[in-house]
Amino acid sequence: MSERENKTENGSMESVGEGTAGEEKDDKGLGLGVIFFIVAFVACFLSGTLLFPKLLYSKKEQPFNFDHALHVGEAGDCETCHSFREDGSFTGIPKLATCLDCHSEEVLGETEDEAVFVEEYVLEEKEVPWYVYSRQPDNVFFSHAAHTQTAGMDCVTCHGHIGESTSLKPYEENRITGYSRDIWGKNIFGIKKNSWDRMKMDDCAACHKEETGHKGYCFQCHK
Amino acid sequence: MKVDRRSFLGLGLGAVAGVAVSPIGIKLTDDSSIWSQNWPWTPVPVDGEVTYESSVCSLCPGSCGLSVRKIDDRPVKIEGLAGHPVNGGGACLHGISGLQYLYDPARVKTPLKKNGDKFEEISWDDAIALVAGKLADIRKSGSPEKLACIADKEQGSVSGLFQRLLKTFGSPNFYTMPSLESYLELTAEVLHGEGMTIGFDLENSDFVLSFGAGIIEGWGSPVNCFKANASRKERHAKLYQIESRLSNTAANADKWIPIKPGTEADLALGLCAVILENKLFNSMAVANFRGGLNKLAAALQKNYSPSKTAEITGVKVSDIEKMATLFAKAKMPVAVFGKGRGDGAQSLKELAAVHTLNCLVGNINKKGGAFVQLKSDYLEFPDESMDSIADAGFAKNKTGRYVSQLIEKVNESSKPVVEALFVYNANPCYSLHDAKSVKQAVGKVPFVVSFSSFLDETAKEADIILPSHTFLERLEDVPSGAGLAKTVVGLTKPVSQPVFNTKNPGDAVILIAKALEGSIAQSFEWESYDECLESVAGGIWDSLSEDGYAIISEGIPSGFVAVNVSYLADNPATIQAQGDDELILIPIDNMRLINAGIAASPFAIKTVSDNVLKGSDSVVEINPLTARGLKDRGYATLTTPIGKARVMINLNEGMMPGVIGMVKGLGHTLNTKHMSNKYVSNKGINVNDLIGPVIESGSGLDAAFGIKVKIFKA
Amino acid sequence: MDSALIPEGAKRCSFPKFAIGVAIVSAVVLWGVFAMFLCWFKGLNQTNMNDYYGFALWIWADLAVIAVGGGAFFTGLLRYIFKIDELKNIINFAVIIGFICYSSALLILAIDIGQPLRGWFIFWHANVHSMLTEVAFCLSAYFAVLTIEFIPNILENRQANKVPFFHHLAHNMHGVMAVFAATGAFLSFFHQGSLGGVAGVLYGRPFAVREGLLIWPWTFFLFTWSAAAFGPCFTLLVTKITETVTGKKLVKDNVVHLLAKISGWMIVTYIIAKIIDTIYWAMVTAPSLGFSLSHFYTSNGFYGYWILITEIVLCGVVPGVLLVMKSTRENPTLRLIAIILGVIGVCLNRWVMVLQIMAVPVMSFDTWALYFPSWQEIATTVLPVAYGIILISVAYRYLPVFPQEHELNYSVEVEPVTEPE
Amino acid sequence: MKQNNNKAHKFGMVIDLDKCTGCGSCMVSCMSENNVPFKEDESNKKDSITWMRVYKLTNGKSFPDTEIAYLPRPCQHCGGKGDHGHSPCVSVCPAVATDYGYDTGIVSQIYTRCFGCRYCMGACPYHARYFNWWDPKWPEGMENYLSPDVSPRMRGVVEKCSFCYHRYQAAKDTAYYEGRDDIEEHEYQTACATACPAGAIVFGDLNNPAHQVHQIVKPDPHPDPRNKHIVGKSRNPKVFRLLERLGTNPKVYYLSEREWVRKQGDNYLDGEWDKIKNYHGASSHD
Repeated sequence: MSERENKTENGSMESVGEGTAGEEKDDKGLGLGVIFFIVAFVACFLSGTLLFPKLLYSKKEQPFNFDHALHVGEAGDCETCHSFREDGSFTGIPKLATCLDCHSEEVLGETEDEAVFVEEYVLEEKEVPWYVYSRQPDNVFFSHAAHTQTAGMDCVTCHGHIGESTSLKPYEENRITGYSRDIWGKNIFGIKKNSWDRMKMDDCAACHKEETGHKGYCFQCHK
Repeated sequence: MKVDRRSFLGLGLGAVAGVAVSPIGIKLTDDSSIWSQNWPWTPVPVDGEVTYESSVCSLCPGSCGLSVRKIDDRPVKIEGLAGHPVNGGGACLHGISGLQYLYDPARVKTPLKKNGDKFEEISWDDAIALVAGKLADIRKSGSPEKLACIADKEQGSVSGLFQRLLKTFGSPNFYTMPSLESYLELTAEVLHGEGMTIGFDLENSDFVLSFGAGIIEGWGSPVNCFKANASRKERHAKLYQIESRLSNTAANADKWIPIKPGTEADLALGLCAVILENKLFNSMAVANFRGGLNKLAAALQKNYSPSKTAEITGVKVSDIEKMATLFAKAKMPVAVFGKGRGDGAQSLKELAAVHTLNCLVGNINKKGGAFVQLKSDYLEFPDESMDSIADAGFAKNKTGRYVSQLIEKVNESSKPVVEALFVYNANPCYSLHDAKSVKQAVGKVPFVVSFSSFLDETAKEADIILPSHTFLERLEDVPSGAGLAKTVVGLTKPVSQPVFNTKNPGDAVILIAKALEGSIAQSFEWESYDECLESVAGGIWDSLSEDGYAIISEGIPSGFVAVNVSYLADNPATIQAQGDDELILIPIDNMRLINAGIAASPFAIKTVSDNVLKGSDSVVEINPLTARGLKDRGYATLTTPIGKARVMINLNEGMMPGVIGMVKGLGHTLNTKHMSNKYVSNKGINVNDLIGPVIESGSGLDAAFGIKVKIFKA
Repeated sequence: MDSALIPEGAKRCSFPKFAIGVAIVSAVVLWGVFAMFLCWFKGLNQTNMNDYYGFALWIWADLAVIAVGGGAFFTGLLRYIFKIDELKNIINFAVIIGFICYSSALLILAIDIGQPLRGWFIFWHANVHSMLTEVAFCLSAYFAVLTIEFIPNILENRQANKVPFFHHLAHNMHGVMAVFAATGAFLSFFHQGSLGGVAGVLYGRPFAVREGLLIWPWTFFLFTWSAAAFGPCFTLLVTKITETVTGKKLVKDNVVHLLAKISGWMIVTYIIAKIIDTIYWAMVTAPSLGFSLSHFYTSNGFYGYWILITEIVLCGVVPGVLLVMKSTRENPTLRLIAIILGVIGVCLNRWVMVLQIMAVPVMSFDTWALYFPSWQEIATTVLPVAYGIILISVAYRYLPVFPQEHELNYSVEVEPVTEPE
Repeated sequence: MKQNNNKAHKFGMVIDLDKCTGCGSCMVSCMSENNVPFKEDESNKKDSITWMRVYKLTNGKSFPDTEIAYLPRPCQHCGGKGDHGHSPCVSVCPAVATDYGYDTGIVSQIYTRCFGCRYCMGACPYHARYFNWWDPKWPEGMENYLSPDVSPRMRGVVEKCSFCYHRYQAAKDTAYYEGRDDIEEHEYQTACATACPAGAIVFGDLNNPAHQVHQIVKPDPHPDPRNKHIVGKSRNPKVFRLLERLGTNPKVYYLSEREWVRKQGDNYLDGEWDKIKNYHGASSHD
C-alpha cells in the first residue's frame, strides 16, 4: 500500500468528521497503524483458530487400541456389547464382565492390544479405564431406549461410524471442562456437517424440534 | 516510517479484532461456564446397574424390613420394604439415613487400644489376644463372676453368644439396658407369671388408652405403630392420650388428658377403682384373679376414689369417670404403658396399674386387646460345656438386678466389684440417668471392652474397642419385640462389603471364646458367626434366608392366662421426683432423635426443629404461665439437684404449667482429639446429665420420671 | 505535576493533596474489592442473605443507584429532546453520575449472582417473560449509551483534545448526542420500569404484587416516574456536594432552580400516583388475597407504619411541595433539605420494594424474616460509593465537566493561570 | 396446548394432615434420594436445604386447648394463574433455568443453567426454593451413598423438589424399553410418598380418574367462578391448597378434618373464613 493511498484512505475516514485532514505526520502514523492493525488482526485470528485448539485440548491415548470393526464382525451388532439392562437403562461402555462373555484368560486373536487387555485387565480383574468420547456432564439424562427402541434411531446418527473403525482415535480432553473434544465438535468454530459431529444440547434440541415439533422441557433430558 | 502511538493503537485494535472474530472468546466463555457447571470438587456419583436388596433394620427394636437400592456394589438409598410383616413399606427417618452410619468417617475403623488418654490402632489378632489374656487372668484369680456384660437386649443370637460366653466363663452378670421389651416382660412376670411377654393389638383396637406411650414418637415398633395410628380414623377407633405435654401423639389423639407428671399410676388405679366400683369389669375374667382382688378393691376405694385421684393427678373427676366408662364399654379396648418410647425409666407400679386395666376389662388375648404369651425362643444353642470354675461362678448371685444397680454398686464399693466389662450395642454412659456417675463407674472398672461401631461416650471409656459392623454390613437375626402383636424374626443381611476393618460382634465373641480355650472354646465350636447363626436358628433358617423373615407367632394367642394382683394389692408407693423445687423437668421423646446409644444421623439432626435445637443449645419447652420473666428464645439456667445447664426457652402452650420439657437424644460428645463428628456431636445437652436415678422400692427399677428444677434467666 | 492534564484556565488543588484524598478513598475501594473477591471465591455464604432473603442489601443498592442515576436519562431527555438548553450546564455531570451509578449497578449484579461465570446466560438463554431479562438487556444497553455519552467529555480533556481525531470525534459525537439521549431515554423507560416490574409481577407476594396495564404492573410506571423525579434531586445533591468540597460555584442558580422545579413537579405527580396506587393496593388488591394492611406493618421488630409514612409523606409529599413552590425552592437551605429528603425517599421506596417484600410472611403459619447485612455486603455496597467519589474527583480535575465553572469563578478576576508546582 | 406429548399428565400430591405425625421420614427420604447436602449447623432453618419441609401448625389457643398439626411442604409445582404454566418462579427466571413441563405439570430446576440470581426464591411464597450458599461437602467417604440419578448441585445455584422426576425418567425408560406407551400409577412414586410410615402422602396423576389423587381431590376442571385464576380447586370439602387465593394453582393438595388446619392454608380477612369455608367450587358445576 503506497503512502498516497494511505493518505486518501485516511482522508476519507477523517471526512466522517469535519473533513479537515490532520497534519502530514499523523497521516503516516495512521497508515502504519493500518498495517499494524492488519498484521495483528491476522496473527491473532490465525492463532485463535489454529494454535488455540492445540493449547485447549490435551491428547490422551486410550489404554489400548480397540477394533470396533472386528468386534462388530464377531458380534454382529452394537447391542451385543452396548446393551440394555432389564429395567431399560443402558449399560454404555461394557464392563469387564461383558468382555469376558467371549474373552478368557487366553488370548483369542493376534493383536498386541488384546495381549495388553488380557494381561493388565483380565488377569488383574481390573476394569478398563476407557476415555469416553461421548461422555456427557452429570446433569444430563439420556434415555437410549427412547431413541433407539421407541423412536427407532440408529447408533450412527449420534455416534457416527465408530462401529466401522479399526482403531481408536486419540482422546482430546478439554483442559478447562474435562470433556472430550467430540462434544463441541472437531471444528473449533463448532460447525458441523454430519449429525454426529457435535453433541451439545443445541444439537439435541434441534433434532427434537425437527422430529417432535418441540425442543422438549428441561426435565426431559436433565436430572 | 516512525513507529508511534498510532501504530501501537493499530496493533492493539488489530489484536482485539483478531481475537474477537476468532473462536477464542466464544469457546472460552462457553468452556468456563461448563467448568463452573462441573466443578471438580463437586462429586459426580458413578452410574451403574440398579439392584435392590432386602434386609432388616436393627437401629431400634422396631425391626422394620428394609429395601436397599444399590448402584453396582454401592448402596445408595434405604427405603421401607413393601410387604414386610412389621412395617409393610414405609420407614422411619433413622432407618432411611442408615447409609450415613455405614459410610461415617467418624466410625471406629479398626480395633483400638487405650494408651493413657489416647487410642492406638491395633490388629484384630492382638486385640483378641489382649482381651483373652485379661479374661484368663480374671478367671485364674478365681472370681470369674467379676466379668460383666451390658448389652442392649437379651434376644437374638449375638446377645445369646455374649450370654453364653459369660456363662461358660462363670459369670451371671449379664445385664441389658432398660427397654420397652424388658418392661413388658417384667409386667407380665408380675401379673401373669415368669417367661411371658406382652404385645398390644393396636391395629385392631377400637379404644386405645395410652398412659403417655408415644405411639407416634417412636414407642414400640415405630412404623408399625404409625400405621396402626393412621388407620384409626378409617376404623373409627379412638385414642386417648394421658400425658403432661401435648406430644405429637397427644396432638393426634382424639383426646388429650393432661396429667401431673409421675401420677400416671395413680390415674390408672383411679380408673380401676371406678371400674371396680361401678362393676364395669368383665366378671368372667375377674373371677380368675388371684392375689387378693378384694384387698386391692378395698385399697383402691380408700386411696383412689375419683376425687382423690383427681387431686393427685390433676385430671377432672368427670374425665376420670368418663374415661373409665368409655374404656370398659369399648368393644376392643386396650391400655398401653411405657411413657415416651417406653425405654426410659418406668415404675413397676405404673406398668402394673395400667396393665391391670386390661385385665379388668378382660381384653387379654382378644382381638384388639393385649396379647400375653410365652417369650419366643426360636434359637437352639447346643448345651454349654461348663467346667467347675464356670459352674461355681455362674451359680453366684448377680451383682444387682438391673444395670442401674450394678452401676451403683461399682460406684459405692472401694474394691473392684467388676474386673472386666463388655459393652455391646449399649451406651450406658450416655443413656442412663446421671450419666456422669455412670461414666465414673465405668471408669472404675479396670478393663472395659467396647464392641461399638462408633466412638460413643462409653466406648471412649473403654480400654479396648473391638469395632462392630453396622447393621448394613452383617448377618444377624433380629427378633421383633417391643409390644408388637405378632412376633417376627427378621434377617439383617450384609448389603455392603465392610467399609472399615470391623467385624461382626458375633465373630468377635467367638474369637475371644476360642482364645480362652478349654471348656469355653468347646462351647464355641463354630467357624464363624454366620455358621453359628445358621445352626442355632435351625428351625427358622430356611424361612429367614428365603423370605428375609420368619413369623414366630401371629394372631390371637390361645390359652388361659392367669392374673395375679398381689403386687398392687400391697399398695406400693408412687415414685416422687427428686428435689424440693416447685417446677419439674421431664424428658421428651422426639421421633427425629435417638435416645439409645448412638447419635441421630446428620440427616435426622437436620430435620430437628429450631424449637428443639438451636446452634449448640438445647431448647426447653415451658408454658408461658410458668415462664414468668423468661422470654421466648431467650436463655435460662436450669439447676437440678444433680446438674446445671444453660438452655434456650421455647414458650409452648402445649406444656402443662409447672413442667419443663427437655428433649432426649441430644448432647452427644463424640469428638476426640483425632476424630471430629461435628455434624452430630456437641449439639445441645444430654438430659440424663440433669436427671438422677430414683429407685423404686420393691421393684428395684430406676423410676425417675423427672426431677425438680429451678430456672433462672441467664 | 499533572497540570498539563487539567482543563485550561481551571484551578485545582495541588497534586499531592489530590493524591492523598484519592488514596484515602482508594483504601475504602480496596476494602470493597477484598470483600468482592471473598464473595466470588468463597461464595455467597459470605453474606447474611438466606433462603428467605434471596434479595437483600445488594439488590436494594442496585435499585437505589439506578433510581438516583435516573437523573442522567431524564436530564438528557430534557436537554436533547425537549431542548431545554440551560441544562447543558449540568448534563455532563448528570451523565458522569449516571455512568457511576450504572457501572456500579452492573458490578453489584456481578457479585450478587451465585455463578458469575454463567452471568451471560441471561442474554444467551433469555426468558422473555422475566422482568429481570428486560432489566439486564436494557441496563447493559443503557450503560453502553452512557459510556458513549461520557466519551465526548473525556475526549475534551486538554491532552486528548489535542489529537485531531479525538477532537473531531468528540465534536461529532456531541452532534449526534440527541440520538443517544433518545435511545437512552427509551431504554431507561424500560429498565427503570422493569425494575419496578421485578416486584410488581410477584403474584406470590401480596406485598409486592400490583395490577397494571397489559404485561406491566403499576410499579413499572411508578419506578420510571420516580427515577425521573428523584434522579435530578440526586444530580443536584451531588453537584451541591461537589461545590461544597471544591469551594467553587459550578452551576448557575437558574440552572439549579430549573432542574429543581422540574424535579418538584415530577415528584408531586409521582407521589399522587403512588398514593393512589398504595390506596388501591391496600383497599382492593391485598384484601382480595386475604390480607389486611396491618398484616404488612405490624407484629415484627422493624417494619411499621412509620416506613410507609416516611416514604410517602416525609420523603415524598414534603420535598415535592418544597420544590414546586418558588419561595422554598429558591431558598438554598430548604432546597437542600428537599433534595436530601427526595433522595432518601426514593431509596426508601426501593428498600421497601426489595427487603420488606422478603420480610413479610405469606403463609399464615410462616414468620417475619428480618435480616442484617454482613460486613462483606456492606463493604461491597460502599465500594461503588468510594469508586464514584474517585471517578468524580478525577473527572472534575481533568475534564471540563462544568461549562460554567470558568465564568462563575475566574472570569471576574483577571488572574493568570498559575501552574501548581 | 404447548407440548409434544398427546397425553398430558398432571402429577400431583395429596397429603393427609390428620395422618401426618411430623416424624420427618419424608424429609430424610427426600434428602437421601436427591443427594441433598448437610452442614455442621442446620438449626438456622432459613439456610437449611430441605426440599421437603415439615411445618408445625398450632391453633394458637392456650393450654389445654392448644392443638398442633404438621404440614409437609414440598415444591407445590404451581400451574400459575389460570393453570397456564406461568408459575410464580418459572415466569421470573431470566435464564429459563426452571420451566413448566406441560406434559407432566412438573416445574423443573436445572442447576447448570441457573446462575444464582435468586429471583425465583423471591417469587415463591412457599419458600420451596433453596440456594446453595455453600459448596456441598460430604464427610470423607460419605459421597459413596450419592445417587447417580440426581446430579449434585454446585455452590451458587437454586434447588428444589422435583417430584423425584428421575423416577419418572427411569419408569419411562423401562416403558420405552418394553414398548409400552405409558407408565402405571405405582411405577412413578416420589421418595416422600414411599417413605411415609403413616401413608399420609398420596401421589399420582391428577388428570387420571383412575388414580387415587384424582379420586381424593376431585379437582374442578373449570376455573373458579369467583376468581378465574384459580383452576383445579378441590371439590372435596376437606381438601385445600396452600395460598390458593393467590392463583398459583399448586398441585399439592392437603386433607384435614380439622377446620382450624384448613383455615391456616390461606389468609382471610376478619370474618371472611366463615363466609367462604363451605364453598368448594362444586355446586356451580355438578
